[in-house]
Amino acid sequence: MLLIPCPWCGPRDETEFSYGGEADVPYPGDPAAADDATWAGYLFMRANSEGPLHERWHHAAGCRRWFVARRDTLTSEFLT
Amino acid sequence: MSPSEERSQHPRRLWRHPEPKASYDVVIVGGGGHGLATAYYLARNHGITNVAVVERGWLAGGNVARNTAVIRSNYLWDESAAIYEHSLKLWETLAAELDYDLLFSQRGVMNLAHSLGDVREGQRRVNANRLNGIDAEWLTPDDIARVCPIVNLAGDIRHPVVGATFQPRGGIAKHDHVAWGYARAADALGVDLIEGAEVTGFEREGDRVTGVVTSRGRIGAGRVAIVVAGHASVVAALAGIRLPLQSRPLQALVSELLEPVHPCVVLSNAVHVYVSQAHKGELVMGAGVDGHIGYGQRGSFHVIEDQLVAAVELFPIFARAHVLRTWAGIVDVSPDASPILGLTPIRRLYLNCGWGTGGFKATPASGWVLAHTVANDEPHELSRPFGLERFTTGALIDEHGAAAVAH
Amino acid sequence: MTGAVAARHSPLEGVAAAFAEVATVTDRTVSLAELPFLAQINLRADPADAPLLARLGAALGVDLPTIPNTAAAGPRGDRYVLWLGPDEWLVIDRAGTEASLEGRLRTALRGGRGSVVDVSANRTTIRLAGPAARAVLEHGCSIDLHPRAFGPGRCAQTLLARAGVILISVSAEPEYRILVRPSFAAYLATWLLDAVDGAT
Amino acid sequence: MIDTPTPTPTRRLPDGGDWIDRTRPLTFVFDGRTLTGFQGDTVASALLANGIDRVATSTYDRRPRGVMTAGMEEPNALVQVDWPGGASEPMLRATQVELVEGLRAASLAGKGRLSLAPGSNDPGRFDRRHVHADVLVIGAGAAGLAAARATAAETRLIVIDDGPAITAPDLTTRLETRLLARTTALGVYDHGYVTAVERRPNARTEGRLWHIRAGRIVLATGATERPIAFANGDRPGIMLASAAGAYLRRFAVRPGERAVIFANNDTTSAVADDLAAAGIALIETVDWRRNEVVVDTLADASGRLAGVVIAKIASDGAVDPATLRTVAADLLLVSGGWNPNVALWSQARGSLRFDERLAGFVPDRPFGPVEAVGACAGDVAGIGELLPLWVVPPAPVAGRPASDDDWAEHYLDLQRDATVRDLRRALGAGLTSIEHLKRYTTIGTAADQGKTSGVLASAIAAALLGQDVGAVGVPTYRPPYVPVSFAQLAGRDRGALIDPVRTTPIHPWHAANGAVFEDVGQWKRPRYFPGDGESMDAAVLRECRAAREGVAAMDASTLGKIDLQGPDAGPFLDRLYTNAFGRLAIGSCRYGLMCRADGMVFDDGVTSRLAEDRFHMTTTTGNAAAVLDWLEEWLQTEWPELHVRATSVTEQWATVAVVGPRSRDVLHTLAPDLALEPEAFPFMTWRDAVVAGIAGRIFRISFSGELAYEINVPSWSGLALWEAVMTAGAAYGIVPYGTEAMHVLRAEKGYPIVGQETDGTVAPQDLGMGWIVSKTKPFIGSRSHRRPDALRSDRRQLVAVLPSDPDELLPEGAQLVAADARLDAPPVPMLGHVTSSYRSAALGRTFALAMVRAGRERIGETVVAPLVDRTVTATIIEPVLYDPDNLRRDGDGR
Repeated sequence: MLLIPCPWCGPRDETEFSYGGEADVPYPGDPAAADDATWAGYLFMRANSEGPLHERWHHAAGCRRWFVARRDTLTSEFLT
Repeated sequence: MSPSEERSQHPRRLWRHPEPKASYDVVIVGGGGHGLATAYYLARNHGITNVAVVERGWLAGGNVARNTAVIRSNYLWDESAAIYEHSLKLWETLAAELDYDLLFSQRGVMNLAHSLGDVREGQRRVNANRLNGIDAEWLTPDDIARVCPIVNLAGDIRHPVVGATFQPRGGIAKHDHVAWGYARAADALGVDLIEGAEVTGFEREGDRVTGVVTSRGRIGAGRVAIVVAGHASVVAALAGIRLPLQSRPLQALVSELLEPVHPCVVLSNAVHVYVSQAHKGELVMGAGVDGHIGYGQRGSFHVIEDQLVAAVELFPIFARAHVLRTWAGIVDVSPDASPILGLTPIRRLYLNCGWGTGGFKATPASGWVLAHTVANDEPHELSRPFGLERFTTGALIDEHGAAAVAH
Repeated sequence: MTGAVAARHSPLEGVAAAFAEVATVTDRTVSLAELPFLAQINLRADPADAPLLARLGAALGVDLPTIPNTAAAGPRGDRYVLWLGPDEWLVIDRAGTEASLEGRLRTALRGGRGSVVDVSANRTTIRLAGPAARAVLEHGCSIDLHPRAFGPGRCAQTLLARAGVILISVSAEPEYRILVRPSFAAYLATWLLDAVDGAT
Repeated sequence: MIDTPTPTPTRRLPDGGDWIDRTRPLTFVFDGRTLTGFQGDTVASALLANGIDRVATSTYDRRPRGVMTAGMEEPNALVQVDWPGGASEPMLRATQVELVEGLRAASLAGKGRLSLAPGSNDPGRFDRRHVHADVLVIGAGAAGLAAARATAAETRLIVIDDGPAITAPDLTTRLETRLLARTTALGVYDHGYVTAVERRPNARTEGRLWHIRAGRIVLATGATERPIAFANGDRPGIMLASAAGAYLRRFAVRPGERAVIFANNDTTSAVADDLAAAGIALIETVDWRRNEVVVDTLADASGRLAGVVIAKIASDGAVDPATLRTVAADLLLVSGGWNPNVALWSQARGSLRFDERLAGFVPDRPFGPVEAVGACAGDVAGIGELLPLWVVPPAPVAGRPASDDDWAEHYLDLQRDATVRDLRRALGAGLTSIEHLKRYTTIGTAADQGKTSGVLASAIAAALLGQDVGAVGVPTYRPPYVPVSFAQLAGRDRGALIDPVRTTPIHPWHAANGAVFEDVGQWKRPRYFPGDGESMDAAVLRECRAAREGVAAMDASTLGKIDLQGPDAGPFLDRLYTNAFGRLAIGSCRYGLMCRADGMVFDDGVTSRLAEDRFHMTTTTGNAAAVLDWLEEWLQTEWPELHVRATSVTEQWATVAVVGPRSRDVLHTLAPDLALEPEAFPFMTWRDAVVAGIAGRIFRISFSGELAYEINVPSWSGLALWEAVMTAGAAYGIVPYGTEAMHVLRAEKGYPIVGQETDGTVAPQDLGMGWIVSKTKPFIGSRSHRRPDALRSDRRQLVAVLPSDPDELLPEGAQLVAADARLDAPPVPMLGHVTSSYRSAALGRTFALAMVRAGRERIGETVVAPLVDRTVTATIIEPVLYDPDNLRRDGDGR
């Protein structure tokens, strides 16, 4: 049971959160201009690193804020 | 079965521990079930025996050592049904072929329906399976009581069981025996199984792969296949390939040994549990994948608690069974819950990953089609629909509906 | 409207008797009661707009709390303003005051960024109090409820058993308020009565 | 009913016994024999006290086995316990089960039994509790209590211990300290998370699972004595030396009369004192450090230990035959050294190292807030100079070459009957990894998880491989540390508490009026309202007829509702929905379709403009929360510049749909001042109104094609509104209807249901809803509609299907194939499947909706649905079967 540091509510149990995968994947400014490969990249390609990873979390059962945290996916330690 | 039959029975000889040669015709990265099966079929089906399987840890120590060994082929879409049914057909003769008791038991796999939506999807799957030549039946609660009397069929429970799909030819096998059977057979055909060799890079000439760099030195290779469930993204990244995968923990658990009580395999998508009773007598259970990326081969405890909530609800008789051991594998989950198979942007480099939670049952077919792909430098007909390019064209093979708990 | 008010039904009117018995059977270590029909206004406002927050605070007679998971009590005991998020608050007050509250807040919001929504019927409120009240919650709530972490004036949106709730610590007795959606109220009541049974 | 005890020769000492209360004798049954013990006894101590040494039969070799330990590491004494409460529990460690009056226990052969009367549920009450601590100390021995006492008084301290009591009066008085006896830590997880199970926390509760979040975790879990492998070392009467001491001191039980000690360290000297004090003859101490070993043992007719074969080891490492001798003994106490209990340390990702002095694995590098103290850290009191000894070779048999079979009775894992022979075979087969050896031999996989055999097996394997024990290592330790029952982990989440049932404010009326409910997510929704003895088909036809010809009402309160406020609400909706909302007039409503970024249908609903900067959005019942999260995700993470705020009002409003040509009359009765003529209150508009004295809002929208009003009032008035509608409607024969009729009515109009016609692979165009997909503005998912696969002409498309036989009801989920398909030659190409299928009152026949490959090109084609028991022929037609020109939405023009 991960203890996830919500920047607003402080550490809460994993069960209060939903996961958003890799952070900082921007929505293409002009999707229409993207070719199929670029668009597929936006839809499906996300970092899946073993080790430190910038991730999006949503404090779904708490303050309902999305936030970004850095976590080691091997040890599940949250990094600052 | 008698005590001596239940006792672990393995042959007196398994495999050699050769030093890696300078180069091989084919190097298979990953000594798991799929990698070992690929090596075996390369030798058996294509006569390619100058093959090395390089494994960073101990042979068959990844997901094949950690899974719950459920076998079935009742998938919804034609493409999935075709490859999983090919696998099931191979399973049916595999023990004899490998001369190894795989404890393969076709005791039937039941997938419970708890709502009108479940019934609709279940019927859809049964009808599709039958038209694809796959044995599939729809069970009423009375039928369920006959097949598996311990299922809670009370009408007043929170998620009453209103029916089930059933594949009689589905069942279980003993995971280690399967991997070791392939390893032993591949070894006997001349394949070098190299443990403790972690691949740290790929060597290329132009757009063509020429070898792998490992913790036990460089190994030249005419062709290379990446078959590393749980680490596909990590290893593919060494070759500069991005994959649409999320590597997540999938947890499982076993009970102590119990007198026979549970005759088949039961899955429930709605209340998230699947359970069978292995040959020795332990209950083997699993549930859904954890909610986040995790490479630590451990999951979160609440997932275990929730699956036992479901287990006790569906099987009240399990209440006093005990959890002996919990563990987790790492499953590579793809966007459409279907595997990614075939060629890569790098010539002579081949890919087999993204089986998610369905990998074990697919082991024979997976090895079969990958061996074909490596030998012929083109996808096998069964794997063609599962190419990486589908994520660009949008031609996904979405098994989520039928595979919420895809075991 | 009196007719309509008379025809209101609170989500937990059916378990009122069971709640009432709790104090007796637990020898007053726990008491449970529904506080129905409280006025509740969901307020969203741009936290960077200090004048706006000031206007809203003035309209309420209490500053909007900016410390996460704290509740500010109004001049009279029965108004609370709860921090729900960096730009979100919940105003709670006596039953029947929602219309005037909504009006005042909408006026105060004018020209600012945010929203004012009457959610009085969107949740009902359970009062849980007594020496064993914290133990009852600990049977199904994973946040730290120790007075050091969750003393009077603290609030939290979290999970209690399998229901999402807003939890408020209102006194050191301890006394809590549990705000829950009407559709989950019956489930939560059943769970609470069961937890009381195990905790005492 | 328990018989009077059969008198048995007792091995109970006349006095002493720290754990037992001699004033409280208890009666229990073992294998049918009624026996007595004392309060505080374990089943194991009581059996030993009653002279019962054989407590189990081994799983595979069927060998007699006795009590080997006094704790949770017990490999042999596993019993089936029938609790007085009625539950039968398998495979409990007799060394840990505390005796209670009326307990029945039975010996097992390595396998438990599950039994429960059909239709009944386990009677035990198990629960859980979440607590937070600054410091958690696991183990209340000397080291644990010292660590506890070292904390400040205000520290939030939890001390747990497996034993029956924690004696620390000084800690008991600390306000912030909680002492939990009879509590075993199961696992140490990430971020200071520990689970521990407490036995009998109170009279009502059989077990409690503590979920502890600790800032600091001190492992004071001690060490476990380990055996030495020698031939026939598994007989009843052979136990760990420390266990004998424990039975003597805790329970005043003599485990035997004539004892031999076999040791390689000094910890047995205390046991020797205990034996002397109890008057047990210590025949001999066989000390490896004097080159003395136990080679083999002899048994009496019952299989119990009768003699011990002793010898010396020759320089070549083999047993020196010349030194072989046998002594008579009924008790052999073995100490091969001590293994620190590092399982929890290892679970917490702490690393281990092999300590040569201790010849055991000890904590090395910690991970997270975990530290080890005392014996767990390798500080085993009184161990002295230990000389490692793992296995004693078999005595040579004259005239026969050595073979693996000589090691067939060197038992390592007693529960798995795994021997040194198995280990040698595994190595002979070519295995080298300890994980492989474990799997090949099954050592360490039984209920005791190798607590006594694991390190022993590693050391022997290392010797056979010619490697260091440290290099070979031990198999991964996994939770739980001791077995825990399914029921304990399920806790109170049983029956009604397993998953919330959500009900609407109108639910009491539905239940009182005989509704048959359908589970829709967590909601209970009325599916239909049968009259006396009325079938579902009849009820649904009646409900549909009322909606089409008279008036009917449905509880639509479960629909998701979201209040959107802000100047950018319009533009935001334009990006969310496939169609445009920005210029929707205030007072109007519009149906909208949402896609995920992949272009597949996500949700649909009607959204109304309440003001220039305010909208009221509705979602499907199942997606209410998902859509709100979806909105927040885009607003927070992608478009923070948009000034829009979304607030869920799903349960603020109860919604009653009044449907049918007479609905206007019913509403007129309830809101006499409201102008209801189509001109005054047109289709797809809304009005604020007082209905039946309740201030609310009326939406003139229709999911049936009929004249309809959806009345929203605050949910606490929902029941009152419903009752008023039913009363006012009585004059017009109003009928309540459920989800089934609602589905039929919308299907007759060809309206899809998200999640029924769609399955995550269906785009709006596939539903024939291209008309609602803007070509001019971008929206979430629009780009995906231009991917090659989205442009295929043979995508599955929504059509209607009419069975040739108008009484034939196609099952939903039926697959459709070409009329000329060869069904006997699989795989049979499938064209698509039936998504919805109903009997229609309006059409006077059955009909279905289906998703069919290139379906719209197949209008008019005949297809067949091969079913398990029959094959149905049907025709593909346009999906709108009823009132295609929408002439009825204003009523029947009366």
